[in-house]
Amino acid sequence: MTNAVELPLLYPAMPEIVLAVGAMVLVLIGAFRGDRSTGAVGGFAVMLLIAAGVLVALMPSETVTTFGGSFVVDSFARFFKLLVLIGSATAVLMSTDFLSTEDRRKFEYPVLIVLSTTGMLMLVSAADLIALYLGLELMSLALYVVAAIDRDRIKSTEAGLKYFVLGALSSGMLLYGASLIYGSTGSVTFAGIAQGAAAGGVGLTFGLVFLLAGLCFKISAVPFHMWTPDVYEGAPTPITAFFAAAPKVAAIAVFVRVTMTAFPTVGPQWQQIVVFVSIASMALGSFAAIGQTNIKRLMAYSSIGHVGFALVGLAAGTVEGVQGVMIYMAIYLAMTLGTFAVIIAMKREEGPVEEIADLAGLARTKPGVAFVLGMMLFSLAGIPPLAGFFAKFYVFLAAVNAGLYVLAVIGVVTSVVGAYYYLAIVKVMYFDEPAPALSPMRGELGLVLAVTGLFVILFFVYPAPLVNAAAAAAKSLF
Amino acid sequence: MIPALFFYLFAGICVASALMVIASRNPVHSVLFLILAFVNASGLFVLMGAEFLALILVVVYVGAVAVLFLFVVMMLDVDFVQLRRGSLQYLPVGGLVGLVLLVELLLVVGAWAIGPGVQKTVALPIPTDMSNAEALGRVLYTRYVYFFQAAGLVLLVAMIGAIVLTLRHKPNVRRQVISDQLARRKEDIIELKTMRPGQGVAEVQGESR
Amino acid sequence: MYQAIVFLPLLGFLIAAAIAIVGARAQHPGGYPEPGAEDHAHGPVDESRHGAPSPHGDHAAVHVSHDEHDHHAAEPAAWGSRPAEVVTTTLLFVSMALSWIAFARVGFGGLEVREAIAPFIFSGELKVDWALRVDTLTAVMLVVVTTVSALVHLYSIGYMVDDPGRPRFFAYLSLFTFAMLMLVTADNLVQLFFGWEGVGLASYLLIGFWYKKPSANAAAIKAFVVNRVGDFGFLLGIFAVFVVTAAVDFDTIFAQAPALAGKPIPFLSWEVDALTVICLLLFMGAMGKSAQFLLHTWLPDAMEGPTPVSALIHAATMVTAGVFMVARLSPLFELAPTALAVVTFVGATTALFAATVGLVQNDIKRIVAYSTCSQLGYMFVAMGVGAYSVGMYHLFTHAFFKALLFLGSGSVIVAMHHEQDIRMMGGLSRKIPFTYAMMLVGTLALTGFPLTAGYFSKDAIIEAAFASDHAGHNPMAFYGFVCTVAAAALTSFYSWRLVFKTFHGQPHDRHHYDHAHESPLPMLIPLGVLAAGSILAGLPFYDAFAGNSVAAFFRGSLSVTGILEEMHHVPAMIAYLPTVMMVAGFAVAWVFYIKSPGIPRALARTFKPVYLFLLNKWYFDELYDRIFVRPAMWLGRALWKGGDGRLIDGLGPDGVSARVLDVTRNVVRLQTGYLYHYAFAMLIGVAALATWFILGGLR
Amino acid sequence: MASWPVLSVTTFLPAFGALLIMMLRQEDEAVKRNARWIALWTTIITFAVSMVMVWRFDSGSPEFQFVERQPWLAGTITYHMGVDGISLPFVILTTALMPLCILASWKPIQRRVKEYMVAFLVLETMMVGTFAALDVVVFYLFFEGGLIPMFLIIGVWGGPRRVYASFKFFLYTLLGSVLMLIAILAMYGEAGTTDIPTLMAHDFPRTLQTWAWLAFFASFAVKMPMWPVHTWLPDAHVEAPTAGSVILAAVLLKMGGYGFLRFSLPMFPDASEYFAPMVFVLSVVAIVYTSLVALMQEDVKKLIAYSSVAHMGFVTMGIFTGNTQGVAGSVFQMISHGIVSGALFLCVGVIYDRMHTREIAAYGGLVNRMPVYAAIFMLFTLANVGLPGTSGFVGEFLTLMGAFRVNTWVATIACLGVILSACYALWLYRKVVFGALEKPSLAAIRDVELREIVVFAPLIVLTIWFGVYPKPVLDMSAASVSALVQSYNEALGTPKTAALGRPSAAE
Amino acid sequence: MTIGLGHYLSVAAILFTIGIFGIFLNRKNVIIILMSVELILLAVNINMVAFSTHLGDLVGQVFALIVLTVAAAEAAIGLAILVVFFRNRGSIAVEDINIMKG
Repeated sequence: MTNAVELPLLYPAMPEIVLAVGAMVLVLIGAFRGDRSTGAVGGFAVMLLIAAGVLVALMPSETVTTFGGSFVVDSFARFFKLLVLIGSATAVLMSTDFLSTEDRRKFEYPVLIVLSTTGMLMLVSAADLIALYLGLELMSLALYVVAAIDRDRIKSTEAGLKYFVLGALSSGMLLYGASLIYGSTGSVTFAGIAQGAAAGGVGLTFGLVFLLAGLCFKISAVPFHMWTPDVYEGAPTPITAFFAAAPKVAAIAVFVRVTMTAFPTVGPQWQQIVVFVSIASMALGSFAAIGQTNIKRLMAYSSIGHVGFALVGLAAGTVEGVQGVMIYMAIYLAMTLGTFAVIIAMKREEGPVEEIADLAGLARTKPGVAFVLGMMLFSLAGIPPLAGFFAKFYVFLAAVNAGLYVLAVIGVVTSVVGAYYYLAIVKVMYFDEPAPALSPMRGELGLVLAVTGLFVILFFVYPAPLVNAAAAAAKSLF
Repeated sequence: MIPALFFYLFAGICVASALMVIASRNPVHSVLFLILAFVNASGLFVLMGAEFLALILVVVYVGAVAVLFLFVVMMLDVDFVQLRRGSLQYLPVGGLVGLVLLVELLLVVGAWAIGPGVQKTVALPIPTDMSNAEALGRVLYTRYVYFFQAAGLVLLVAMIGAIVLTLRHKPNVRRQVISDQLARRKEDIIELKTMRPGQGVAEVQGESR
Repeated sequence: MYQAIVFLPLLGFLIAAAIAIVGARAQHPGGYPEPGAEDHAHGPVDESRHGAPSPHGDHAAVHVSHDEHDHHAAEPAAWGSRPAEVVTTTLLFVSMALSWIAFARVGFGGLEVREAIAPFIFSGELKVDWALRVDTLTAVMLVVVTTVSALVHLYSIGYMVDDPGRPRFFAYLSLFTFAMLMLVTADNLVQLFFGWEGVGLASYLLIGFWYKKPSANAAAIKAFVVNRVGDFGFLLGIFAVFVVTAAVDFDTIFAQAPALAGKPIPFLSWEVDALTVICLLLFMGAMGKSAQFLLHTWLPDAMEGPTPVSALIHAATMVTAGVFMVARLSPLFELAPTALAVVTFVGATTALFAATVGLVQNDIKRIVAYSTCSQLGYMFVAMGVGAYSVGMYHLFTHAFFKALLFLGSGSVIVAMHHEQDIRMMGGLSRKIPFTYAMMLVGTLALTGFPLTAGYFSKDAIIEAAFASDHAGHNPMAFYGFVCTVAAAALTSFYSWRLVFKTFHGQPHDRHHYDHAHESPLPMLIPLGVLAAGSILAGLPFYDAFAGNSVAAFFRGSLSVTGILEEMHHVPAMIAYLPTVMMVAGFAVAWVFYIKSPGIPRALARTFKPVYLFLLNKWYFDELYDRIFVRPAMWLGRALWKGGDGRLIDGLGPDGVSARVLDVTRNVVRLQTGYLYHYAFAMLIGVAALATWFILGGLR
Repeated sequence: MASWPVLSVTTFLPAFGALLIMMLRQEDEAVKRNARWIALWTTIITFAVSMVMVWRFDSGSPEFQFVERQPWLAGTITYHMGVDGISLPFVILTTALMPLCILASWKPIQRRVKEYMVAFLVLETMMVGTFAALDVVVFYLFFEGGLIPMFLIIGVWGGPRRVYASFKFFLYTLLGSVLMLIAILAMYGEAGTTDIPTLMAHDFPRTLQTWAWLAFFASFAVKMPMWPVHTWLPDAHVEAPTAGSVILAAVLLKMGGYGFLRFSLPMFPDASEYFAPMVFVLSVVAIVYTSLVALMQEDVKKLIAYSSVAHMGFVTMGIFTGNTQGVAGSVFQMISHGIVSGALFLCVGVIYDRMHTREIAAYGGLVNRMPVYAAIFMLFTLANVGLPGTSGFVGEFLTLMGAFRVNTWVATIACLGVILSACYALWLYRKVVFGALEKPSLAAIRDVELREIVVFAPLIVLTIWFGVYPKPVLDMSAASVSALVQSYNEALGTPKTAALGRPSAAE
Repeated sequence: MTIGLGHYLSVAAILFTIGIFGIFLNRKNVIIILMSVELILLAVNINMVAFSTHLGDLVGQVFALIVLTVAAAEAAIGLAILVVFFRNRGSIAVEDINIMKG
């Protein structure tokens, strides 16, 4: 053991560092300028996130590890980091209106989002269990807080409490699993685990079960999903949009990375788990959503179902499967953000509304918005030629090629059930008599809706960039 | 024999007090039992040779976290009598599932042996020539600086979170504004007057006008 | 020339149809109803203006009498009526003239023609052309069709004079003629089928010409549907032919036919003789079109159409298409003795059955219709015993006298102001002597009075049947002989009954009787011409159809068998038998309806069940209603409500969606909102997975 | 070949028109007017462009023509378009019917005209694309994409039970299609390509054939629709607006039959042969069953819808005979049914627009006020019955003939449909058109106007033209059909060597 | 009788299970749930340290240290959320946290 300390390579972690330092600066700004600075802090946060995104995009394309192998930057990580940053930046952008009301003017909100995003980036880059845990906690703790940030509304606080309690339980499970894995492989790094896991053993399998249970909670896969509807409903809408987008993408990323790089040798075990939660998620997402009247709750179930679909690709356990998951998450991100842009904009003079029935006749009061939202919903249902179809196409392609026919068939059948509730919203918008008109949509929401709408509708014209990027990224994991 | 004795002592008290944490009706008692469990766990740590962690456990957990719990329990001023109406109708099925899990866990971990191949993957052997605290300290700020910094960020989030949730600026409360205090110059607030003997205060005021 | 024969009626149809549509259009402009801008001139009142002349007095309430026409002198429907009549009739007469020329050239000149017009259906081995094939058989049909049709056109000018839908009527008539000509000139089975269905369509349209009458509509549909039942067999027959010969044109089929004799093909679940099954299937088509026993029910109902239609379609031409088809395919039938036996049996049964029903009917047109049915049975008997040319002979003569009878009946009906019940008539010979005379001629020919046309052809059939039995060709020949002889007597009886009740005795409806008057000239001319034909069509053609020059006359167009020779050697007693029967029938009729009119009533009372059985046409309609119509309706409703509604939708989409909602309700109920349940779910998840791996032994 | 991508132009021109309409920003009436005119011109130009294909098409060759190929999705999935003698007639049918549909909607649709026209134009793109696609994924894209506009058309402009009908339509067809998607993926995995011509030449192992056949069947059978998965059709037809019904009956149903011809038969010959008896049974059941059901209908559109199911029974029966007559007959029957059933729905639309009811009992005696209409309706009724001389006959005749060559039971029972179709069609005609005009509500009904006549005229001409001279259609498809039949029979003739290629298709 | 790895792991397993029991059998008080979470984390730490010792690998202890830190942060956040919830609802009974369900 030498006393000479080598400075670890910092540039791969530049985005994280920028975000972390930026967040601290923003805290200081906020602390000194008070809540009047919320708008400015929000703007800076968006810029910060964009800057991080630029940094991610500028990074060389080879795989780099640093911090003693705990932190890895490869195409896979960059792909997901970009998605996460897009999700977070958009979420902050879409919160502008929410933050502008007097009693919600909290500069901490953008700061927490930035810190949470930092956690997500760390999560995406995590190459050992400790980094994973830290990233996860950094992300989650901030999320617990923002879920409850509307602290005078009981729903918001209840959402925060439920999220926190169950999240803590899931962290415990994850940690317990991590400890068992550590014990049976003698390592916490993914590479070491992969090496040590070759021997297998029941302890490792138990560890895997607990670890994946913890991760399943973060991606809200059944049966670890129970928090999702309540939290989505209770949290303020822009925050729900954030929940549905960035953290989920990051958690899926780490899920894929853990299974693919740490446990390639025990594939059958985790595949069984993934198949199980995938089927359960797809089924529950589809069935439970039908009964919903609150659109945020519905989106919660919808997101559960989508995670199930994404896991179909993972269950295949192949490069194609990972590619499918990546494409799925990218498209899911766009669809979710677009849909939430409309949900956030659902307001009348008396305040925000969130019942599906409030959208009645939107096609006549706001034909443009209704059209894009309708396309969004069809895309979520997976109807071609919209983007959502390609998402499903790739995961099912991987599953079928891996011989998982039963999974694929169950998947597509539940997608038909799921189509029902998306159609039900389209029906409300297009077939029903108009409800009182909603307030005009704010500019930034319109922008988000337009961009994501164009992406979803026109994706089929030139899908190659995303598909190729995902393919390259997926290869970097193997 | 002695370590075994101590092990059973610490382990026994630890498990028993953990049970009491969830079983006792008074949350204050629960907190106290929690502290007891932590202290005994710290004993177990010592038995395993992790002295630094044992200390940290006592200092951080007992000293900070448990006390925080106690504060909150007191602060919330919960009506304990009202809270006692816990029903245990789910106990049979819930207990059964829990027990199944416990049995499975014990089956798995009870006979745990370190695999022969596993030792080779060890990344950071425990040094024998220095104390536990020193060994940790050597790696924590060098090799694992990333974790250290990340943990710091987690604490930052916790701080911001706790503040943003609980801090309330009550209106109509006079607060100390330190910056205002610091920014005060003596010229603004202190007026030096030369008082001639025999002159009244009123005249001085008039003059100054 | 042949194309002209066939397509001139089509031209007539197109012109008349255009006139009809343009006229109707002028009267009923199109567009959406403009609220407030109601066109009062065309309000609900005016619909009575184009009410059809009501043949039934009791429908007068619905069909306002034609007197109202006067209010609207320039009634649009009348616009173009005259041109339409003139054009179609002229074209038909041209066509008729050409047909006679063709008859002479082909029949006696021996110039057979096959003209390809255009390709029709080409698919793989299947090659179907539009082509005209004119041989003697066709030529015979050509003259029959065009002649009767031309005369009926002419007759209709007079008969339909009051009807506002005349352009439409003449269009239909011409359409029918065209289709019939396509049928008889067909060179292949598919074109034959085209004509076959075409005449069915025209028949449907013409029966339902007075579309306001529900009975006419029902009869039209019935005619079409029953014909379709026959076509069902016809189609299958065509397919079977194609399967065994890979062709549908007559030349190829006939060339291959001898080689096919005795060969089996799989049909349904059995191996059966190819030609037998083919012929039987095709004969099913003939049965439908020619209203043979079991598929005859539509013909009497078809009398709902205007009388000229009955004459043209349901007596002279269309209904004989079945006979024509068998003759056309005689090379095939000749090789399928079983099929021939069936043909004989069906023909004979029809002949007798229809005659029995004809005995007691009271509607003048229905009597003639049953008589037609019966005569068609004769023709099939002739076909069945192999005397194809004889059958054609009867077809030829029958066309004249039966058309005559129908047109005569039409004249009577007009005279009686659209009263058709013979019980309401009587003594009309004094009022409409010309019609009476013509009807007498027709009746004589029908009953086979010596030297009339019917005498020769009918006798020839009976002789052929006897000869066939004698020669032992056909197991059904004797049955055929007996039935035809018996039917001859019955024919004579009901024919004279008709004449006596209509023209003799006392008038029963004084009002109508007083107003009865002779029909206008356009109606009488055809009567005269046909009467002449009824007498002259017999002897001059005997040699060609049933005598020694059959083979020379028909050449290859139909099979000429030894039966023709044998029938010339039947005992004289047999040859006179029909005449005896005819006289007997006449005598009984005279006794019943002239001498002592009380007897029929007494007989009807005595043998009430038999009387009712006959009066109700052996209860065939009721029977079919019970075993086909009602079950079909019941089944349709059951399948709709029960099958589609309850079973398929119930188990399928509706059921599934209901189950989905059930599942949803339960799943949603799981989401209780309680933290401990959520945590418990997570625990169950972990425990389940852990247990799975423990139990699964870590595969 | 074509120097410009005529097929892509045909496909995407309507979408471009839709884009134009979407961009309309004027006051209400002007938007309506312009939307109609743009839609009409777009469809007419599209039709003209598609006629260029007819003109240049080499009907002697069974090859795909006007082929276009562009890289698209990463990997081997390409944007591959082309038509052969089987698909070209459907493309033409689609492009030819669209202007008529737009015209037919001219006055009846007064509500949300802009969206309506957009939906129709998008639908046209999807339909043409479906028939022109030469890559399975592209095919699927178009095939499914058509659901969205149709769903909206039924749901927004439909009748009182439109919600039920549109959902049933959408979910039912979607369920069938997603199974097909799985099969497509499996084929992709097996053959490594989604290129249709390549897949047609590929020799799939037996098990995969069986499962894939069933999956494709699930999709196409629903789309056709075959008994017993037909129940969405009557509902959808009844509720859809007139033009929607027309397109549904005339084109969308044909996608199923086209799919059988394009995929099931050439790609899974063994499975097709194996399942042919089942298809026959379902077909004849469909023919008899739905004809009987049609007899009892009280709703005009429902009756025609059921008759569509029966007629599609002839199509499926013909396809799986695997001989020239059957297959050619099916193609012809589909084209003919497209014209005839479309026209029949237009006929219903004419009276529906005037009276706003589809109940048979509400009509009667229309001929008294609407003679021209009566004549038109009569013609199409007869074509529906399959009268020789109308286009309806040729297809029925050929399919039955094909069936008879394979199985006489099937042909015989199917032939009963000939009788039953006469029953229900004529019964309907009688109830609606014939009889005395007794209903006071009908007293002021007016005959078809010029616009409607313009809509009907081409259909009338085609019905009769194809009835007496079906050669154009038969010739166009002849080469492709015979190539298809030949390869099908060759595939069956040669014993499978690679029968045990892959383990069970199930997991 | 030597105390081996299995003993420590068993203790940890029991503590872990008790912690989980505390979460889903507890109807009374959310604070108890938070304490149960602490118990779970304690169990994890015992595991970590035990493995670390028996593997002769310090990483386990580093991990445990990190877990301790984060657990403290978690407790802080949890209590903060609990406090704001209590301010709204006036109760911290577990059964009262059920505004949202379905």
